[in-house]
Amino acid sequence: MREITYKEAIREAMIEKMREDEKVFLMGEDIGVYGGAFGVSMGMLKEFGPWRILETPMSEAAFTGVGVGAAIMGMRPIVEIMFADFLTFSADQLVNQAAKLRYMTGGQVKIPLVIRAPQGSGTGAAAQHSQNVEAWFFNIPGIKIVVPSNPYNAKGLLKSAIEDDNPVLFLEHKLLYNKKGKIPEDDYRVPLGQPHIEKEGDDITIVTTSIMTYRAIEAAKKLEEEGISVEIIDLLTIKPLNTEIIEKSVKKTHRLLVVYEGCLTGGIGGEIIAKIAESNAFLYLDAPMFRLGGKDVPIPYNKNLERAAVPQIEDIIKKVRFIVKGDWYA
Amino acid sequence: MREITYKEAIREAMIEKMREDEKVFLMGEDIGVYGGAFGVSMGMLKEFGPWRILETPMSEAAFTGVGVGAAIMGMRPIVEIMFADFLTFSADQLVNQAAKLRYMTGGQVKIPLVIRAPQGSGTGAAAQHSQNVEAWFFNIPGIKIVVPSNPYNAKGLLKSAIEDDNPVLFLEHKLLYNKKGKIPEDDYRVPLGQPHIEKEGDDITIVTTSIMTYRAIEAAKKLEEEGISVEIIDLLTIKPLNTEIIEKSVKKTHRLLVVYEGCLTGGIGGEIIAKIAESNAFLYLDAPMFRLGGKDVPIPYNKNLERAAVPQIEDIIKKVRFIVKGDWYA
Amino acid sequence: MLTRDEKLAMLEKMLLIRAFEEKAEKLFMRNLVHGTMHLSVGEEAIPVGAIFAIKSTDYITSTHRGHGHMIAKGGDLKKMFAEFLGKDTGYCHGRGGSMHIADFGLRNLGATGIVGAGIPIATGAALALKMQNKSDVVLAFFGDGAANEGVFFESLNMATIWKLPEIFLCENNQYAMSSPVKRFVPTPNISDRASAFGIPGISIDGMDVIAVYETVKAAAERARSGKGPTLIEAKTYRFKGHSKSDKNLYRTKEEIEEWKKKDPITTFAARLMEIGDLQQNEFENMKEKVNAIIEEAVKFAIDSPEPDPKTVEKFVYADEKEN
Amino acid sequence: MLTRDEKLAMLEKMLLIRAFEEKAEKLFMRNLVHGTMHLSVGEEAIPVGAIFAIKSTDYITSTHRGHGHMIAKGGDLKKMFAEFLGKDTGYCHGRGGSMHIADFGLRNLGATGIVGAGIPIATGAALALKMQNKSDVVLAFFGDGAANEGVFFESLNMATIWKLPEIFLCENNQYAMSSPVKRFVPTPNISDRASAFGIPGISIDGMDVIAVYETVKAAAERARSGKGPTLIEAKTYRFKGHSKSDKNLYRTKEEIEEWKKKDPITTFAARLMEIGDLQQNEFENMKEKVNAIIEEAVKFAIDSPEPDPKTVEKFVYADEKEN
Ligand SMILES: Cc1ncc(C[n+]2csc(CCOP(=O)(O)OP(=O)(O)O)c2C)c(N)n1
Ligand SMILES: Cc1ncc(C[n+]2csc(CCOP(=O)(O)OP(=O)(O)O)c2C)c(N)n1
Ligand SMILES: [Mg+2]
Ligand SMILES: [Mg+2]
Repeated sequence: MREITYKEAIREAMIEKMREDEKVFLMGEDIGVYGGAFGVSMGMLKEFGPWRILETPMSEAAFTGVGVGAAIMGMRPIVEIMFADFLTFSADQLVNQAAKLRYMTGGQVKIPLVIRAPQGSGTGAAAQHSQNVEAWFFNIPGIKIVVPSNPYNAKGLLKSAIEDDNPVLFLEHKLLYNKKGKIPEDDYRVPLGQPHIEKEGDDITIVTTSIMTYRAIEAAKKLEEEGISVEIIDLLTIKPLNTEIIEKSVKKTHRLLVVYEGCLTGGIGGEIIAKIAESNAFLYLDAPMFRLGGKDVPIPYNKNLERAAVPQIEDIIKKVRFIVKGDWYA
Repeated sequence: MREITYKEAIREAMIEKMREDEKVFLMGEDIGVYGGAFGVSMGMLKEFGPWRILETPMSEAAFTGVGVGAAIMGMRPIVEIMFADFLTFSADQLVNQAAKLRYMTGGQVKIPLVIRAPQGSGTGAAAQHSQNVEAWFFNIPGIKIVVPSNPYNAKGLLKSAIEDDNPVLFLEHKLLYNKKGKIPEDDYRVPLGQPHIEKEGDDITIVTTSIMTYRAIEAAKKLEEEGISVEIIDLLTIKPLNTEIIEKSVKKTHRLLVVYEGCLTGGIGGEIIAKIAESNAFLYLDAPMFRLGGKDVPIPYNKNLERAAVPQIEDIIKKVRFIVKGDWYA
Repeated sequence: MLTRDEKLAMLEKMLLIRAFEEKAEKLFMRNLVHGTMHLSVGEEAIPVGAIFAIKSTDYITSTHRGHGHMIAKGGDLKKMFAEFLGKDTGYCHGRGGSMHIADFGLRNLGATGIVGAGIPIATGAALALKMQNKSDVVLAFFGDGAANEGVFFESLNMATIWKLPEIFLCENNQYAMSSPVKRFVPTPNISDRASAFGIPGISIDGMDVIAVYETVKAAAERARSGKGPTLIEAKTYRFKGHSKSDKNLYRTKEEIEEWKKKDPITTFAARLMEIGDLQQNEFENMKEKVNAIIEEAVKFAIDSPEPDPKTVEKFVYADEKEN
Repeated sequence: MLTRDEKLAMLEKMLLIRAFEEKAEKLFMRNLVHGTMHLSVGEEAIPVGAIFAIKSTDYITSTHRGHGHMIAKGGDLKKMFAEFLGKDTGYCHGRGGSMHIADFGLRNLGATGIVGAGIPIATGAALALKMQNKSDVVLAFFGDGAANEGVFFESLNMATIWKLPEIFLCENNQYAMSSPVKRFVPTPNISDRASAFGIPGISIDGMDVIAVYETVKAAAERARSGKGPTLIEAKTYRFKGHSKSDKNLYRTKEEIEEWKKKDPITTFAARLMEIGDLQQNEFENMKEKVNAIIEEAVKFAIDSPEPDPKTVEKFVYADEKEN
């Protein structure tokens, strides 16, 4: 197994799919010589030329729609939005067009479109360049939402997303781009819609996404020293949401914590907790279910404020201790 | 007390505020002679003239921003978006500008902006003109979200929204526009952030918003005949979400159902259930908590399909019976 | 030059659209329609002239006021009426209704209810054609109101810089809902907007089907030969209200009457009669034929079954399990 | 005509901006900055010429590359550096950083990191001024990249139809990040886009502070007298990379060197010396003075306290309880 970075894994997935399938192309701002704001597509222009690494003017609203139109015609566009925060401009094409065209036309059309966008805080880029947008389009049927957490699943999920016949919002995390991880030489896929048990444990189930998976793993190490055994389930796909694995896990651990970077209110945690509350796993609970989400604030610029705005390793540790301890409403 | 329609109540709130405060104005598409797509502002042009009933070109993205700019300058704009579905175009100004400008500038500015938009299905307008968007911006700190359910609270809440120094998304329901209700002669307010106990009861708490409040009231009548006593809490304000009243109610009824029109997944129900799961009301539950939301589909055109896509009175009745009955996982 | 047969075919298509719209309105009045509709009565010369000017293998994108586009492209009237009535036999199995009629087989990529949103989709389709080295072109219909949406400008810019095979055809019917184009477009012509991108912008009489035909023909040639897009503004008028709920408070009867004198069908028929291409009785026969087609299609639609409410979840995802 | 004092003041402001940017870069290199920054070195003539041409009671909106705008508007350098270093004494109490510096008291309505998004906000401010019968104008800065965003066109249209007191000032520094303006703007000038709306569109040498001054002055008069907006394109060049992570792979050293010959500060200083308005030693003194100001401001910033992480929730809502 090789070690490559998350960024390289994403690039590899794109390169391999583009070699294999002429219909796949990448479009977005500054993805050519510049390699994109985070260097994800660095070098690809050379191999694929300016029509398959198609640089766009700053016109996110329309070029997302261009992706939709190309997808309707049988292409498999990958649209890069430089920062996930700018998906506000893509919103209409994503929400009202890509997500609905198939349904509205009675199944006449497929929209094999991938929208890739880096999200998340930690780079000091402040409120408009740091949001975790996982939950923004969670309420929109017709799209899929994928959040890879390491190089292995990033590559495997992106290939699955490109091969998927539905619009897929593929949310990368800026802080993960340079993280390394093992990856097979051979071609492989990580299927959409399948959460991953990152680590088994007995006392509590922590559901995570993206960067929070790393932080939960670190927290779990510490907690195990204290005798608290943690099971970590990395969602990978947020939509469609598959909670079977979580239910099974909760039946074993009897406790649930959902950790996510996005703002607490209206974030993904509510949905997961509600699903468990509605399932028979509910009967197995030994403790109330809890969430640890980002604070309900725009992401601030100052480093310490920024850290305080989203869950850190020590916050996870504290929250788990609190849940396991038992006097929740003291 | 007079009886007026929901639509008239909204108009009255605007007219009275505009008479009282020169800074208040309405802007949007076709709000003049046409009176807006639903006739809400019918007649207002005559009294206030074309600069205070400011008709805009079809440029939602920018004219929402124009509202933000005017609000920064101390005006109190009411921006009408003809259908809530088109908030996709307003998204950037709402999410990245209006919601964040105060925070990003360290509290230097206030954004007293109201965005009014009709939402909801039932008119046969299909997928792009029928969405319940309550949950779309639920994850965005810095804004408030208000969903009036009858003429009384529509008028009182809209006045509070106009007087609020924050961006308020005010979501009206198309099917409610012609519903009548009693309203005081005197000036009054309904405060933001305060859910309303629509009806007291003992066996189950139903949390509702907007049109679902009506349906829950009808369902409750039927259920009482069967001996099931229902408490209905109408949220009115979705953000900031105040769950105190719900917690108190659940401690009394021991059961919770959240009913909402928006798509189930990622809808407002998850957040409410999670809040209760995290609170000590959790310890009082005699049943798992459940949600009844819209199906995870774009709204279809055909009348029967459309009905099937969102909760109806009989669905609420069935769900309550199911919860009260007790063998949830049979 | 158009042959006599072609001209008659154009006239017949216009009649067909007119008859469809009038029938649609009647069905609506009879309360058979749950929803809204946007009729294109008065504007028939544009879809007919434009679609006759392109090949059947070329693509179009349509709008909320799209019945005429679909019919001109060869749409199946049965499926159209069935969709309008929300039937399972309709183009969209009752999911879409009047505003979302599409036929990908006929290369009508569909209508969107979000004004302006179809424009970038058309640009994307044109991009795909260029990438695939195809020689087809995309004809994008949109209204005067849509020409104020940001995506219109963004798309026109992209189509220009990439020299895409696309025709931007603005149906300027003088109003966006109740908003007169003069209030919101500060220049004399919407086609003036082409100058921002240095491409041809042409304004024509949209009541003249031949003018539309010729202008679109030239634009299609330009597009097909790799020279890029053209912005065409066809000036026309909507004889009916904007949609079901329109009280026509924003315009005068006189204005409507003035425009009705330019009715694209009667003026074209008169022209054809003048040059001897059409006799009055032929014209009457044509109308009767058209009416018969309409009646048959409506009957099919009325007799068709409704979709089963249990199938409401079908067609959300492409990989759903068959149910 | 500008007096000698005014011209010297303009030169000094340009020097101040240059010194601020160079210091900012140094602080960045010293790892004192958590975040990114966009430097305006080479572009100083535009904010200085433009802001000298309007009144102090007029308004501006700024961009991600906004230090120069703020300084030209009279910004407090201490608060600017403090904000840049994320300190509690900064303009935004460390919440905003380089990209979000604003001073509503000075009538800089702020910078947005979302390219183009400041343009409609400026238009809204201009609308408010019109509604309030004020005689102030709004000067909206934006880049060549922003001129491809839909909201630019939508805003220009609205400002035109409402005849708003607004100046659209495009700082065309030849690139949007790595994208050469030539690739994405198909006409010779961005100011050509004004023709879509029938308003004046003017392209000028953005390296010439006097040209900027005069053009904006005329546009401000036009705006103030109720005639509506003007689109000005000031052609300039960014001497530094786009942001911290720029490797300059998209342009040649020769191109950069060629533009550096047009440095707005050295060329203006040379002109002033030529006409006898400036002596070399005065120029040196001016630089020293500027450096002293900068050093003092940086010291203030470095010595300032960080915001307390416990206050992270402060400033989200206007009606929050004081904490
Ligand atoms: C983005 C958006 N804004 C507003 C509407 C509501 N609406 C539907 S059609 C219409 C007018 C469109 O005018 P135009 O583009 O001229 O087309 P026309 O109806 O005249 O054919 C409006 C305002 C919409 N559907 N989409
Ligand atoms: C809507 C949006 N898209 C993309 C970006 C990323 N980005 C930041 S600055 C920039 C280039 C802006 O170019 P221009 O408007 O010419 O301003 P300049 O940086 O040259 O001053 C880009 C692409 C952004 N901040 N906002
Ligand atoms: Mg129109
Ligand atoms: Mg630039």
